[in-house]
Amino acid sequence: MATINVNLISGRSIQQGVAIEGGKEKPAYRTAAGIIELDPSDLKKLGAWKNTNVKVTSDFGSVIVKATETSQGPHPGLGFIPMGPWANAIIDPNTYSTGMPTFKGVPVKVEVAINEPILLGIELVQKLCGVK
Amino acid sequence: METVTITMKNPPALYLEADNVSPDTFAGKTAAQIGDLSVHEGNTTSTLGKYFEISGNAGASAADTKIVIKGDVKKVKYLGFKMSAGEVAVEGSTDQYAGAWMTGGKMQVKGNVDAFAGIAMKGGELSIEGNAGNYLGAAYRGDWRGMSGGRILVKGDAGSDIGMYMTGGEMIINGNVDVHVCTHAEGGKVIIKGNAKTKVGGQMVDGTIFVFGTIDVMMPGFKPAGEVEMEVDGVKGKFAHYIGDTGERHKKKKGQVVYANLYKKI
Amino acid sequence: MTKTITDVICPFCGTLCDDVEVVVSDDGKQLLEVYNACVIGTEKFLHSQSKDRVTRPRLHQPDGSWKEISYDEAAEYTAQMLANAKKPLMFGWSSTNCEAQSVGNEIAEITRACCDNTAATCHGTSLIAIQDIGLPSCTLGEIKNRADRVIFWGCNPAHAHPRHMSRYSIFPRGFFTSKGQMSRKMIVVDPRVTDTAKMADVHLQVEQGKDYELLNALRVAFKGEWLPDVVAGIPKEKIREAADMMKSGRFGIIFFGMGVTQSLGKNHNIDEAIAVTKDLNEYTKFSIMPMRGHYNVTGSGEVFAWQFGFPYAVDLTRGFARYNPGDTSTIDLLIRGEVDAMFTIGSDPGAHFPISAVKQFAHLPSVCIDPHLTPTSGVSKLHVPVAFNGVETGGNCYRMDNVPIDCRKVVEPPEGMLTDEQFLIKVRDRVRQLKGAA
Amino acid sequence: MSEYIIKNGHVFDPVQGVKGDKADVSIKDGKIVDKVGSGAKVIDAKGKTVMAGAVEIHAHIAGPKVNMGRIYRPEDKLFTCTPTRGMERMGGGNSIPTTFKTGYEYAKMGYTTAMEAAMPPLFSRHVHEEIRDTPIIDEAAFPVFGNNWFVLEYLKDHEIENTAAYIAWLLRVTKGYAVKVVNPGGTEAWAWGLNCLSVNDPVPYFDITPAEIVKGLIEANEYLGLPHSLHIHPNNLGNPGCYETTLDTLKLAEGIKARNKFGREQVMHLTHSQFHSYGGTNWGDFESKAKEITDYVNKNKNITIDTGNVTLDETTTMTADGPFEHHLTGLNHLKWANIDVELETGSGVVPYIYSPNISVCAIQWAIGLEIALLSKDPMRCYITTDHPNAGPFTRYPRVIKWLMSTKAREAQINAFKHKDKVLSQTGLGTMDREISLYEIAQMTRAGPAKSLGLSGMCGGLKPGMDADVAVYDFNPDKPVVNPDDIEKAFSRCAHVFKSGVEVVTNGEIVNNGHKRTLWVNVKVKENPQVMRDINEKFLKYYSITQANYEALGHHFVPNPYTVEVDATQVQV
Repeated sequence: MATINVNLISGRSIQQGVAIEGGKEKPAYRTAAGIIELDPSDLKKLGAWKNTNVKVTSDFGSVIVKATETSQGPHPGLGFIPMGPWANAIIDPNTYSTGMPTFKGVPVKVEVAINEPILLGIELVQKLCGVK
Repeated sequence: METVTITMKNPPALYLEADNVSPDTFAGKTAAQIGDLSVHEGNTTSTLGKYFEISGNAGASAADTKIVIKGDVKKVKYLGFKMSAGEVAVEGSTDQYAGAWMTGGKMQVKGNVDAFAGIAMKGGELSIEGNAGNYLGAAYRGDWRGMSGGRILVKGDAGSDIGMYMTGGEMIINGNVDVHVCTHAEGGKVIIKGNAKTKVGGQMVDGTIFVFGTIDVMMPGFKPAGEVEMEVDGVKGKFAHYIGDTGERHKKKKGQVVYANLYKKI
Repeated sequence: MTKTITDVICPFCGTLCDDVEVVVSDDGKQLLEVYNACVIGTEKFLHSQSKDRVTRPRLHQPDGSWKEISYDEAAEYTAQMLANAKKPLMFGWSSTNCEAQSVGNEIAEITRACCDNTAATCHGTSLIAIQDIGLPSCTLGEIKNRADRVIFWGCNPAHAHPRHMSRYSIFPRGFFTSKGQMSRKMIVVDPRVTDTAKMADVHLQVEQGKDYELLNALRVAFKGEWLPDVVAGIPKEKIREAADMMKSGRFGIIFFGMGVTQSLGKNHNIDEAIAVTKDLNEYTKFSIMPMRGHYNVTGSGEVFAWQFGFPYAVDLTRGFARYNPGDTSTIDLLIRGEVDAMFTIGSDPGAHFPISAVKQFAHLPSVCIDPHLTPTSGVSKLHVPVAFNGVETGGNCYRMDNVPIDCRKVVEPPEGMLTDEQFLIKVRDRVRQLKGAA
Repeated sequence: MSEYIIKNGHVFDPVQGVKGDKADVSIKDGKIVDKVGSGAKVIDAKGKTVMAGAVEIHAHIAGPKVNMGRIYRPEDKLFTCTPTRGMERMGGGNSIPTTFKTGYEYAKMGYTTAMEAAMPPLFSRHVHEEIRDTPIIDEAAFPVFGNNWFVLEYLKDHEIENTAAYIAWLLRVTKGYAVKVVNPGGTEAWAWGLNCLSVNDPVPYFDITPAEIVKGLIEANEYLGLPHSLHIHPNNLGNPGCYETTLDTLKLAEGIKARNKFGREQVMHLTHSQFHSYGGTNWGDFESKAKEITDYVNKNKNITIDTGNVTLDETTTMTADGPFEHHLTGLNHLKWANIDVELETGSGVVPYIYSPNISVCAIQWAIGLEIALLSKDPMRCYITTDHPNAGPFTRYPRVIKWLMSTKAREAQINAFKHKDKVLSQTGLGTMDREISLYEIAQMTRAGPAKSLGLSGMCGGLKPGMDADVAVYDFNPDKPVVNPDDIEKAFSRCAHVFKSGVEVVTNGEIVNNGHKRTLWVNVKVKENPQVMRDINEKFLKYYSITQANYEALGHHFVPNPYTVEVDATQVQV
């Protein structure tokens, strides 16, 4: 299957805002923030339909999210995962001694992973931290 | 010159703040007295003797006191803090604030140093065999008076934000540097023999940068100003000359606008 | 019958809308309807009524289950943890009121802890830039009444501050801006074509991570100096055009957000943006304002500043305050493994920190004070649910332009639940005994 | 409340005319009394100086611009913080101390009451939170009125009654104490990047001149009969030649009599007059006009002033005079913060280094001292440093040393790099007046208390007044060998009492006291038109609702002290 390289940024979205206030243990949080918004041209290069599960990998980790078509585009070459456990599993923790991790501007590889499940928010963090 | 050797014997669980390890505080003390100097781990205070084996007495003054630091001091901060004379030699690598607020003397680190090494330096010489962290020779947060004198030599690479608000002194980096070199600098000289990434010389008012390797992205505020043949730190060569930062305010000296200079070796 | 409470403050984002109306049952126990708030604010008010709320503190058992304990036992556990730690970290404070923050500061001072708020992953770098170059700013009312140039740089208020444009920056009809949106030019600088960018007169689609270069180019354009052909993906003609549009206004404002604070360059991006604002004050009147995220992160910065002297990343381990982001800031403390206890209140580091930082505190003794179930409470040893701040308890909070507004209690919390201030007072009194403080 | 008797001290109390002779001061139930029982705790003040608690009339110690100064100057606290110790919370900041340190430092120097010099009404809750966290000293805050849209619109048509009704409403809503005016009209012009440099420059759009604003507010203040007079920071501060604007401003008070039942005699208080007494046309021929200003003030009895002494430190300037701070950052290129407040005011913060090697700073230092030495009536000229603008308040002992000792002044003049300029551009070199301890008590206790309308409560040791007493380890009988002894004695008190409670012993804090927030509650006739104007402006132009503007819960002012004023039966 094809893989593409995009520059990943993370940030707020109104759906993510509603979901965190609605309760992060609920599936709505995964629907809102367990996604990567890609430009239609990048989806075409990836050879994947919209809303398929993909594995996003950076130098710092990898995560399974749903690839969706961006509503905030066009932004070819740029991937957007709303701020949350999914994005923070792979963003660059380097703070350059300013205290601020690099949430935006992380080169990532995206590949299709149809059969792998997208975990719920709390479940994902507990699994990555080895806490039951 | 009297030599005091301290060897790590009891590594800290967290990080150790050893801001009393400098010729100035050791001067005139015996090994036992040095052992009683305070040292901090988190919010607990204990003595230098609890963490280090101490041998040899200090000289009468800071100038004739040499400190040799052996063992794993990778989790020890503030070595050579505010030293004004004498020598400090760190055999391995050390953590943040190496030679911070230094005003004189010589400090040599055989391994690497972490961030904020040589911060707000006024004089003396700090030489690092390995790599240096971010904010090398920069100013403390909020202070518009950065490094104003002294020399910093790094054999390896350096991090980001080196020489921020620099007003004087000299820095030579043999390896590569990360983003932001001499941001806001108003003087001083920085020689980078490796490659620089981006945001080199942003908001510079005065001062000079030499880059022997490549610069990924030039700042738009640096205007090309021809080429020049020069010898820099013993290396002859042709340099592309840029002046800037044209977005910043600049003083006039005898009618001439004074710019910062950026020379990139061709 | 029902009662309608007016002038209610929405406790979600830095816009701090204060014209929300809430309908509650007569006995004040049930919250029924919310008017005027955006969809996020409405969700926060309504979620306080959800039946599956956790209402008692609970200890995390090794097998993953939770054992319910009393508030007193929870206060004892928290006090012991903080008192025995060599370098405890007290993080968060951004979704709680200033009174609770003051009590928290007392605890931090007695236990000689490090304390930090969510500026560490939000506008911390803006504060560093402000410390280097200052902040020419104004209150939101000045923008409503006077601004005719509005620039959104690296922020997407349509999603993060939904009512910002209708209450302050674009649509309102102010004293000197009676034609509302028609009397304002809107510029958006963002690497994506966001919903905010779609409304803009000019959208500079800057290359991600090159804001510093573009801001520098603007300053060069103000002075009419030489420019390279393309800077950060924007042709120089468009840069000069944007520069002239800014200069020609009579009152301009730059709003900036996570786009510049979290990208490469970090504090320097904001440093240069403030320098752009300062330069523009030579030609016209310009201000700049950070789009603060949490509703009371500004308040936490203010309380830290007047009590300790620094706005965030405060290290009290020596008995007095020290500050240097990169050394005393939360992410570095966690990733370098400098702390041995984690206390979280009014924020969710589990979800919003890089995972390498979360892994560090997941195995330390940790307490999470939060009414919701969050990834932080999921990995913490003790979870202490408290009343919703701004819904079930009042208290002072600060808007993104530092204007203080007094939050209001609109509905009773579930039976027997404490507010965060009440719980912190229990912890403080116990810590005082443990440390023998006066 | 226990009883105390301070025995055999040299008492200086201008309220009773006591000039240093040995006397006992008795304290019971928080008040000064004639005598106490035998069980009273004896404080031996033999060979010591006893005065009332000092009153700070003008300092920026609480509020949004002060806190912006704290936030943006971490280097002001580097290596100089004091740790938590016993009763004292940690403290930090040289030019802008944290709130706890502010309370402790004032108390240790014998200050028991302080006035926050400028409160933007929209931020009153922030000011009160910081006042609440400043221990021991009683405090009050002055809301700013000189650029307020309501005031500009009412005074354009000289509607004194409406202005007075608005002032009454705002003082109640913000728990304020007096009418403060900063660069009248200029800060509103600064909202468009402009300024009003003279009293006759019209304000853009509102078309009213600073002269009309100042005159109107004086009349409104006297119409209400407030405890303090108008407190003014005139236009054109800090520019060479600004003394003419100052004189024009002072002339606006001519012919107006003070009308109040608090014993106040002045109708205008000119604050930090040093910054307003500059002559010359540029920084080259910059010279002192202290003589011209003090001559005018000595002749006109309905004016009081405070000095604003420069203390030759690195400090942070902060003022509601937005355009001046922008002008200042243009001069020294240091970091500039600015906060314009909707419909009300503005402010600016810029660090500044008063270096002894710069002739302008040395001349400013001399001007401040000249003003105090040339003032004939110490009851109308008070000592301040406009903290932190001309220097931190912790330098008061040094200012007192300079005023009391010509030797100290000469030593400083000789230390200047441009000594010649100080002698040519100012008259300080020719002055040999030495301020006495009694006059110091007038300039820091009785004078400010009287000007603030608090003469019944503080600033003196007359029985019935609050028991605020400061005991200094300074023997007035012994001749002063080294002037530095004066500074040392006034830096740390042997004993300080606040409302009858001993709060400082031998320079250490022993009790946090129970500080009060003073505010003025003015009852005026019903004024539906002003109420309608207020509702309309909140509906259309403010960014917060009127209910939230007025909301001031108990947790902001836990211990209020209300000064009641009845202005309902006033014949215009």
